[in-house]
Amino acid sequence: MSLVHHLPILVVLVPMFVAPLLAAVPSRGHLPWLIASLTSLMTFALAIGLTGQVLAHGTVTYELGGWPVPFGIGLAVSPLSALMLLVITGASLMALLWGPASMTSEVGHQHQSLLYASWLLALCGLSGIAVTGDAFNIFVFMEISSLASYVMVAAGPKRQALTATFKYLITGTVGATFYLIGVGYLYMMTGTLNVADMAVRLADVSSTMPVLIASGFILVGLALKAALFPMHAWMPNAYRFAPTPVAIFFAACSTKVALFVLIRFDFLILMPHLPGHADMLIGLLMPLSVAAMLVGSTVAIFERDLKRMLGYSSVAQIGYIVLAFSLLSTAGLTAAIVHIFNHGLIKGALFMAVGTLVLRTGTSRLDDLPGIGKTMPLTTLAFCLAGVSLIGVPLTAGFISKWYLISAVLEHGSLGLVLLGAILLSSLMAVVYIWKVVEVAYFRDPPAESGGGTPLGRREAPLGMMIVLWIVVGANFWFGLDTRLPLGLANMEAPLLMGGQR
Amino acid sequence: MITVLGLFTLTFLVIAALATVQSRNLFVASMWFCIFSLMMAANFLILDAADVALTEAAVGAGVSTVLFMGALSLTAEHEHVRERSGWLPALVLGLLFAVLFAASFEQPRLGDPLAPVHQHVAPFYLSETPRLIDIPNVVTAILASFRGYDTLGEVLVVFTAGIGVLSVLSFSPKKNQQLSGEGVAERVRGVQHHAILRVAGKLIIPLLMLFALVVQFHGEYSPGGGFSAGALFAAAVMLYGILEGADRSAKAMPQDWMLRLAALGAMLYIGVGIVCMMLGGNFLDYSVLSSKPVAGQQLGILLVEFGVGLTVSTVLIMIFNAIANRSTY
Amino acid sequence: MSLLEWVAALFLVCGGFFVLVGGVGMLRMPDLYTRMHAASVTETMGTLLIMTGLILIAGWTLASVKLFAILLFLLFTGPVASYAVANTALIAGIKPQLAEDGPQIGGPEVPRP
Amino acid sequence: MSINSLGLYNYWIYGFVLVIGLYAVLVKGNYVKRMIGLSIFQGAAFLLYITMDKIEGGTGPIFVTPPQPGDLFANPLPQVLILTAIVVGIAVTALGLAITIRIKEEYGTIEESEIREVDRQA
Repeated sequence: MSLVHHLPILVVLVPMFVAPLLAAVPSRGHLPWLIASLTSLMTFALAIGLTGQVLAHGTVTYELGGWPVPFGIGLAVSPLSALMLLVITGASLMALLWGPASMTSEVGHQHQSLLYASWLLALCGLSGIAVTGDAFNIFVFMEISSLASYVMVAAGPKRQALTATFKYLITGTVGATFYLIGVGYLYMMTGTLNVADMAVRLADVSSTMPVLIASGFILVGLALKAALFPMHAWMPNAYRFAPTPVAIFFAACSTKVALFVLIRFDFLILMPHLPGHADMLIGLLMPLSVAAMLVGSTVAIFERDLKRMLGYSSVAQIGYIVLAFSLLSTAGLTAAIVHIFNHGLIKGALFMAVGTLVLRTGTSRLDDLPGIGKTMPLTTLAFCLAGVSLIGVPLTAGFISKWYLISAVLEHGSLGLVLLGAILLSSLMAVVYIWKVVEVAYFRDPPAESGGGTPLGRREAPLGMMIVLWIVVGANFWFGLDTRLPLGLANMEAPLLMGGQR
Repeated sequence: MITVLGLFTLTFLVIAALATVQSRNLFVASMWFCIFSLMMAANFLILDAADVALTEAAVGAGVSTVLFMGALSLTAEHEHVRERSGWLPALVLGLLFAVLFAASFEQPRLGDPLAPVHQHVAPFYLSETPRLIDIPNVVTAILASFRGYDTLGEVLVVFTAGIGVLSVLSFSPKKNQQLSGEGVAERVRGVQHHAILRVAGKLIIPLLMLFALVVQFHGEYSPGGGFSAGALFAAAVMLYGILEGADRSAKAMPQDWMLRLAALGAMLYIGVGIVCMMLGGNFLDYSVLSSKPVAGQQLGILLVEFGVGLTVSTVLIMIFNAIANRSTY
Repeated sequence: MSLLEWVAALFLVCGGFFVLVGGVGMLRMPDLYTRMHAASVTETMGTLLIMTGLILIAGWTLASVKLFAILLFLLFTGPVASYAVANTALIAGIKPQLAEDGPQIGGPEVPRP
Repeated sequence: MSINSLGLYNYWIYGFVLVIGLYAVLVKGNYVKRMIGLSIFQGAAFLLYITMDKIEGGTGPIFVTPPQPGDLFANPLPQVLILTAIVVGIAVTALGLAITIRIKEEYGTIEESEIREVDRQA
């Protein structure tokens, strides 16, 4: 039993093991951050190793407790899981490396160890969802990550963080319970909880109504978790009022984990055996995703707070992902998977840039930041470059996503043209809201310094922060040129998912 | 006979739920919720789920009622008249109920031995547990071994909630007045003017703790296990806190020690799993813990159940202390 | 049915009767204190008779011991709880309704327990 | 007459309780009330699972005496799942109440409309 054999569980186990230690042992200063970062780094390394395994051998499985599935809980790391793991652990690592100064300035030193323990628990929960192959186990780990998220969002510096958390908690719990009920119906009809086994046994189920209900509950529950329009109300404020590093972490990965689960359920379990499910997906998800793209972008244009603007932009971006997989084609799935990866990079970079501005200026309101491009040129430039990637200009990661999305859409004839129009319109809106920032940042004069430029202290952020920010911005361009990793995994996964469909 | 009982508890369940939602006085609502949970527990018992009934009675009717009461004493007694228009949600929910109602006719009826849930995985547990693990309570066998990973996740959920409550209630812009003023102490010093209540209550506490220990360590043979035992033990401490004042219970069970013990419980669980890995098995494969796989399973189950009980009880105590020791604003 | 079972049944029926009486009393009595008085019938006679009946049915088994323990527990906690309710009500300023207050109609509104 | 004559009644009650709980979550403006509603809603999910475990003529899945072939036992799996879910429920409730308490401290109220009013004035 080599270490390689244990890789799938180790990714979950490492943060899981460190978190209680970190919470219980009182530590001061930057020590909790250091421990969390090292743990996150280790998890990231393990995720890379696991991805290598998956690339070499295909889906990797692991039986917990040595019990054969479906009697015990099995882990199943498909290519998509590996990609999710990379996104999750990478997002956690970059947010942690970026964040110590920001975290300290926003929540203070007190109880940082509790906060970073929650961070590791969230990391553990999200990775746990990515690797598991058991429907109920997903619920358990979803709850770990959700509870840890509530804790971290509630630690935000403003009191609105509390109301935002409460809304998040209610929505998240309703979503998770919907999912639980959905799994209950599936279990009722199949007698098993293992995802792969469910797919096999569902073939013999004749009565469709309970399965239909199951699919409805699971869809709504996960859509709540994924902040799919019109169930996105909790998200912008949760991101706005959370401590910035937390917002970076979640913006880059957490909603996508719910989409990942949704993709798995829809394609592996329901699509092959539930008649009319494909029509339901197309009829329901496609309009919703188009609405998400347009509404999210429109609100983002009029939003005057940068973090909320990015939150609404995420609503639109989730729309892209959902649109891509609701096309129900291999090309669409590839586009969705690639965008899950790329959007993590883009939103991470954007939130980081905004967070850097917030650290130095203490505000994320656009109107308070005129001429910021002159006082903080590097940060603002990073924001603009990440924004370029969001819009989808060639040579950026965003372009790759758009390219695959558009080519997938165009397979669908006249419907495809309509969708193409929506995509282009939404991208244009992205140009508008990014430009809005550029205009304020570069074409307005910074306010006259009132007495030596102290209170706002407008200068560039600490070096460490800048380095991380620029690495992520650089990654946006790197993955715009070298698409082997996300595309390779997507190309492995898409046929697996479509395979269930004959 | 049991049908009548089932009908009664189920119907009363709905009545209790309606009354909970209806009543504007929040204390009354939380009492109704307590009744709701008790009815739920009774119903679980009728449906042959003794373990769940025990846990629901301890957690739903006991602990959560105490938590609701504690929160209410810090917030508000009355709900204001609602301002939202309720007809659209009511319509949607009505439709939802109609759909669920319609679907129920395609679901296997209650107790149908041919239902899929009784076909595939469940018979394996029932027939193989005597051979593989050899403990009488199959629920415990699944909980701690077959699906031990879920239970580990569960322990972490509880642990997260514990550190969450600690951190949420400590992040306070205005440094919280932790029980210093005399007036504050008077308010929370339990029910001191009720001598009989205190004496009687204190007689119950040791019995309750004893029962918790029985439930903990007898959980392999009879209904029970870490979750219910932890909740019962915490209930005993909460009773003490209610009778004698939460400051005393916090003194008896200091928060930082509770936090450490909670972490210890989780670490114990994870540690057992890691030891299994080191001995050459998969994570949480207790069979390798002893030369005989069955003995290894039993040892592993005993240890992880203890970890569960430790974490659940300490976290619940911690949450109670944190909420009950907060003074009104 | 054996004689023992007949006796047990008698106990159970009597116990049920007292519980019923307690319930009717809870509804019919005019104020909190008298209602509690009615409820105590359930608490004492009701539990005592029902538990005895059940013990007779169970015979010399572990279940009987548990039932007996439950009986003791109920007999112990019931009065304490009643006392607590009454005492709290008194402290909260709820006055017993006396004969000279006249009949229930027009009397002070009694908060439900 | 056995418990099976209850038929589908359990499922109906489950649906009704679910709807009641969700109604409180969606419509009530008081935060504690919404938490209570959330607990009721979760309770409905518990009932759904436990309803599945019952088997005609069976007993609880605890072998008081060594099991004989032909003995019927309730399905232990949903029970395990719901044990887990109950504890998730209390964890969420505790955290939600802690947040509610902090909201009360910061805003002086736990009514949604009044909180919105306070935020608007700030």
